[in-house]
Amino acid sequence: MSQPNVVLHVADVHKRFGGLHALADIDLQVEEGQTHAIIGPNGAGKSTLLNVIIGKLPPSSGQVVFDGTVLTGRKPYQINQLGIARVFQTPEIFGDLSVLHNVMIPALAKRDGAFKLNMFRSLDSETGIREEAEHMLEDVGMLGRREMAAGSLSRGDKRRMELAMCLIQHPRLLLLDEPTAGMSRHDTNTTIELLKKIKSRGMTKVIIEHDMHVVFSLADKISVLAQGRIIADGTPDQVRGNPKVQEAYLGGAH
Amino acid sequence: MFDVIFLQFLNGLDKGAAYALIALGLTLVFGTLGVVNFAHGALFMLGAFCAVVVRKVLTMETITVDPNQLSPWGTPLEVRTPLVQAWLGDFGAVLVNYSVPFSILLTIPVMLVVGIALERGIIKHFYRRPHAEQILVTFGLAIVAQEIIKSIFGPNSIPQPMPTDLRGTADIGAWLGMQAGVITYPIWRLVYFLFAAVVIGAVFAFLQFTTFGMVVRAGMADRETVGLLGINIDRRFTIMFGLAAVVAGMAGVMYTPILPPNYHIGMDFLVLSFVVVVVGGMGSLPGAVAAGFLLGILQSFASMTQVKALVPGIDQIIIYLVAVVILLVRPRGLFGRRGVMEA
Amino acid sequence: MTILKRGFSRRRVLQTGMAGILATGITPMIFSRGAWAQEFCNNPTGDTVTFGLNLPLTGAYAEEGADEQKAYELAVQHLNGEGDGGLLTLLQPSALKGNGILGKKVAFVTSDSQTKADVARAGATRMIERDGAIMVTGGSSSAEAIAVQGLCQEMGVIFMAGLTHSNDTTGKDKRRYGFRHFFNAYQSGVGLAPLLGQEYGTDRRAYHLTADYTWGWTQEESIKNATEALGWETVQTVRTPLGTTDYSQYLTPILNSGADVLILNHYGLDMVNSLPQAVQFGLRDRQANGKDFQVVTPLISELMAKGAGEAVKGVFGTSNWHWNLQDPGTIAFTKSFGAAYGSPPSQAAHTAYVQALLYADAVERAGTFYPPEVIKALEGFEFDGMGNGPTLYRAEDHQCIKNVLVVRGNESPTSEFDVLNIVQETPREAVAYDPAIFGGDLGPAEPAPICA
Amino acid sequence: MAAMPRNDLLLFAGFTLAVLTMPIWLAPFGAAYPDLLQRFMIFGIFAVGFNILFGLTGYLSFGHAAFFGVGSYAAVWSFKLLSLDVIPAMIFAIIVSGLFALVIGYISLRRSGIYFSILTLAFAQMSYNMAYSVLTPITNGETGLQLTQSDPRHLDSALAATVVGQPIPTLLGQSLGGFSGFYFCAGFLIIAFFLAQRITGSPFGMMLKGIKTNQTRMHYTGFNTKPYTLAAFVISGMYAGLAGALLAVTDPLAGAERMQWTASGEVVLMTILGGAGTLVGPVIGAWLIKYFENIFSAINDGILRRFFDFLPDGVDSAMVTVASKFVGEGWFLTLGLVFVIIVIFLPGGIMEGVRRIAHLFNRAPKAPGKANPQPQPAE
Repeated sequence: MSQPNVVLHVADVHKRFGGLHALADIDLQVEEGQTHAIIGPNGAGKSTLLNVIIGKLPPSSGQVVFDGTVLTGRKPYQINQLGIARVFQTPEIFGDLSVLHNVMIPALAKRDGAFKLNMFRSLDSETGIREEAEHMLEDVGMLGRREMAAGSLSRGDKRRMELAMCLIQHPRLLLLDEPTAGMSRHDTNTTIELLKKIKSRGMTKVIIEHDMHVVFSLADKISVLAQGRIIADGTPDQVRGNPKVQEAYLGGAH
Repeated sequence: MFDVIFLQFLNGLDKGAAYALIALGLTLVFGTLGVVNFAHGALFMLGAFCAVVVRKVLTMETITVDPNQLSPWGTPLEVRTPLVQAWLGDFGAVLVNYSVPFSILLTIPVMLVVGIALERGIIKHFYRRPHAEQILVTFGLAIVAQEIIKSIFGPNSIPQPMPTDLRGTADIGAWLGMQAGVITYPIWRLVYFLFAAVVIGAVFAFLQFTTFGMVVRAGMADRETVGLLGINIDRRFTIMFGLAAVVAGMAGVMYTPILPPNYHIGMDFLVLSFVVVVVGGMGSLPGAVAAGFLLGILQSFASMTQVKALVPGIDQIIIYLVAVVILLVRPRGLFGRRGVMEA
Repeated sequence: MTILKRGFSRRRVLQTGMAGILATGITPMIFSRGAWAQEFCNNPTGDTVTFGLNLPLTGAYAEEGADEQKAYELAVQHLNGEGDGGLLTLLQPSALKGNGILGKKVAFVTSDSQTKADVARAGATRMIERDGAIMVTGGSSSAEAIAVQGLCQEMGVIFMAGLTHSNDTTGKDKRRYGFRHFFNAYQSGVGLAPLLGQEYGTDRRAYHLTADYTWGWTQEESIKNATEALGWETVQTVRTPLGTTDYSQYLTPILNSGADVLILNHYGLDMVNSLPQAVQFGLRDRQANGKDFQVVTPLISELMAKGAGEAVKGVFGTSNWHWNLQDPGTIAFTKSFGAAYGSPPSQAAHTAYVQALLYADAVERAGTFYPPEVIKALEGFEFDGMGNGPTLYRAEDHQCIKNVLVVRGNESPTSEFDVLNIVQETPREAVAYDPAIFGGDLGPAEPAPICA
Repeated sequence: MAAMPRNDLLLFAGFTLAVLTMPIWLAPFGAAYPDLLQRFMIFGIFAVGFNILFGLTGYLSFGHAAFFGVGSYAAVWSFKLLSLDVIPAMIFAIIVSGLFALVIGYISLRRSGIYFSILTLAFAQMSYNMAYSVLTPITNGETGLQLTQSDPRHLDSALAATVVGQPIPTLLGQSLGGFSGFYFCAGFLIIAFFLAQRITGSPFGMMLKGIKTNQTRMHYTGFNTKPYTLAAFVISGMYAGLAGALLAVTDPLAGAERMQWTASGEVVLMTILGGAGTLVGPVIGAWLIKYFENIFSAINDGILRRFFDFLPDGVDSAMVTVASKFVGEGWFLTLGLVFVIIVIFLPGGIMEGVRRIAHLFNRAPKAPGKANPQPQPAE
């Protein structure tokens, strides 16, 4: 039986803040091409887990392995250069720069690596990167706003632009931290459509999400986190039927 | 050798008290209002000039010109009669003698008004502006303040004598049962140390034990939430700015007998007080006090010839060297909070 | 390559290089007043001649600067035959006529030097290049004086130094175009030491606090050599950073060091701060080695004494001049200054006034503004009547050799100006020295025609 | 190098023209004399370089005067030890100040915000204090480092070139006094401006702006921001060194006070006054402050009296009294007031004022290119 290719392996991770055991014994395997959702009630440790994966927080013990490379101890930019991109809960964008430049910057990071002293080349001569960014903006339906200052965009547009900033890097793994939080139903649906479109390209995704509608429309696999532990793991249907999950999470919500 | 070290320790405490007192107001303003106040040194200077004004008023004289006599430079001789002594007799003489501590009575209302006017008039509009602009506007204000003082009082230092009873030195060694005359220290500097301790203690007590202080501390922690509770935090912050101005002014008044005030003493202290505040951690009151004493004591010991023989010129750079080392070891200073002033 | 040739080559740059950059016809316009219109820098062609006054109007020495400015204004009035004439008639010998200089009316421009060498040089350059100053004068620190006289040497403009006390000004950094009327650290030491011996005995142990920069070092060395020659012992010399405000950490080690004299080699604000603090630490109330502890300030001025307040009472130091001297020159100048400004002049004002007059007189005697001739007239000029007794402008180093005043803080001042008493005039023979001991090279007198 | 966009080219051409014609258009303002013009150029370079760090990355250095001073010292030492020619001196100065900036930047950039500012301030103050005292053998302390006849000048003596009289720096044997010195410096300002323009418009420049706007996003986008900020720091340090070297070229004296914190503060003021983040703003800020320092400070009562002569007696003397508080020795007061007013009403500096005025005349937005009103390089 051929083993499915595990892209991300969170192996036996613990995270303590003082006396608080924020993450306990987390073992998570994300397979290539799948959309893996992590759900759980508030304070379950979802964001902590994401921060550990992305290198923002060091785990107290255990490690995170991406495609055979240990991520633990690496800096965020190194982790990104390995092919992991992240969408934040509150959009992290370059507010003072134009939308187009916001999307060009990650494309340059992909092409030039973590540092390149290319200070005598004009930005305008980067036609390849510009065209790529324009295509990307077209994909997310924002080409018309490419010259606007990113800071003046609506919240939904900021998030879509942030998504574009991640997608232009063609990451092997995309981490999404509540990609639809605070969005209107209409915006949420557009975002779901967008994410489905990406899914068809075979990109691996980890989504942290509150909105069950989003989770069940996108996820191939769901892990349920409660009080820092994974209490359930499986396909949407398996998770839906799990009584522990009902008790810890769904039961309370619905 | 023991006496030298002990005396240097006293120097360190004395310096530390002065540094802490100056830095206290600066860090208070930063902690409450989030404003980097480059005019803080100017407030110190204005306080010092309150002492100058009081003394000038107390020593006012009637000048009568005696046309029959000439001064050596050829103008008619002026005969001066001091007014206050003439009116109030012995009490007047005491007033003149104690003009420096007495001028605190003037300094408090004046600095409160100056502080509140400054906050309401200008600083208020800069809460949401970048720190660089706060620095520039307060720096501009500091220049304006010192140039105005200069055009009124002239560029020279104006010595302020200390009260006659507090001149001379106290034989601390003898108090502690050591040989007399070995460890002596100027009485006024001991007074300044006590004064600084009392003011610092009072500010802490005020913030710790009054409702006003509690609200301000809550505001320092989370301005938005306190605002939501319906508390007019802005007015309280205005008063805090006034308070910081008063503390700076009082520090300036009491320092005048040690350092004859001139229009640019504020600038002389500005850089130093910023280093103290940053080493302590921006916005941390205990940090400012601890850093003040730490820098004061280190500076005293670095000036010893034995130390300078080992590291030439160490007394020139010790303050900055300590600042660099502390900021590298402790990124936010001794007591700094995360995320404050890092962007 | 000679200097003259350098001048020619520069002209070629101007004509060819500049024409390339600017195709328009402005080039001749800019340079018509330039190098080849005159045989030396700023040759006055009209009926006025301009002095460039480089004065510290802001910063720590602003009061000295203001006083110097008053004195220069007075000197210009007197030179133009206005006012009461001041010392014009008292200079011996004198070629001054009271109708300007060589018949040209004297005007002046000012520049704020901020007591910074850079700014002083910029100001001097501006006054020479833009305002056409024939002579630059003023300043209140040796750094300024040395920087500006270096510049003046390059430009070929005479510099009459104001207040500068470092040995270097007429020592290792002396210049052909720079002249100093003020005395120096060496003369302070030699002038002061005999009196210190008289007053405090020859068996003293001295502790030096010295401002940690070049002036402080020369002052320390001079007074140390002079007192050790008396038989004093030097316990320790400690350097204090320039601009220190609190000296406590330098003062407490003195208390039990075995020293019985503290010598403060400080100037300006440093002394205004250190002297009162030394007194506050009880140094003058102490007994050490069975003697009364004493404080000495080798260089002191009225303005510093005022800033130090009561602490200066009874302290010995030296001055270049004092308004309370009783010779006719001093009396006349003090009267003239007092009538105009209501206060007696400081030593900075005096030296400024005298320098202006001496320059004018030298031009009259030379009969031309051509700097090499004026320099010749000033070099070796022996004069009297300016308040310092007989004075020689020494040719070898352009240092005035004259009496040094030993002064003492007045115990009972009658007015705010009466802060120092004259104790003694050390005769100029005693403070003269061999110019060779400080080295240096005056350089050439022929002007380099690089003044634009 | 790729062709420049039209707007950039226009800006550059306009700037070049304005600089080269300064001797003409500044004449009515009394500022068209070589020394001040040279200073305009030199401090313009200093401010342009400072803006590469502060305007683009947002890191506020309070110690840039140290690099300026080191550049001056290095240049003078080159004059003393190597040759009176300015070319080795400038190369040497830029290298030395660049290395100095590399060391200080490497340490200081471990922190951000005001902590970074204080670290740079501390290093600069240490340099200043040491230069004034302990390092006097290298810096000649208070009196400053000057050229003397007896300097070794190994390169010159190898070429058997001798100097008569006061040695002064030369360019291939030509003296650089007066207006030739101005055009020499102007050439460098134009080059410096051109490079800054290229940097601002390059991917590298965009990364720096990205760092200023959102450093976290830069990290998660895969950029190692430290070498970017360090590169910006070193480049601006080299600009400062170049400016310092030019000051030593036009006036061969290096003094310690040009490293003092007030000198660092001055370049901060210049940049913010003109408009941080803009290309032209810092230069204008530098010119304005130097103009104030040199021209305003030289106005005395006599000049004022002539100026107000047309007024009736009494009124004119009153005007003179009032006005004299603001000029001459009071120029600093005027400067302080101007700062306060500009910061309150024009937070983006003079360039924002220019933009606002331009906007008044040009209501219709020309192109969607001007994305944001905040300090942004004139694109």
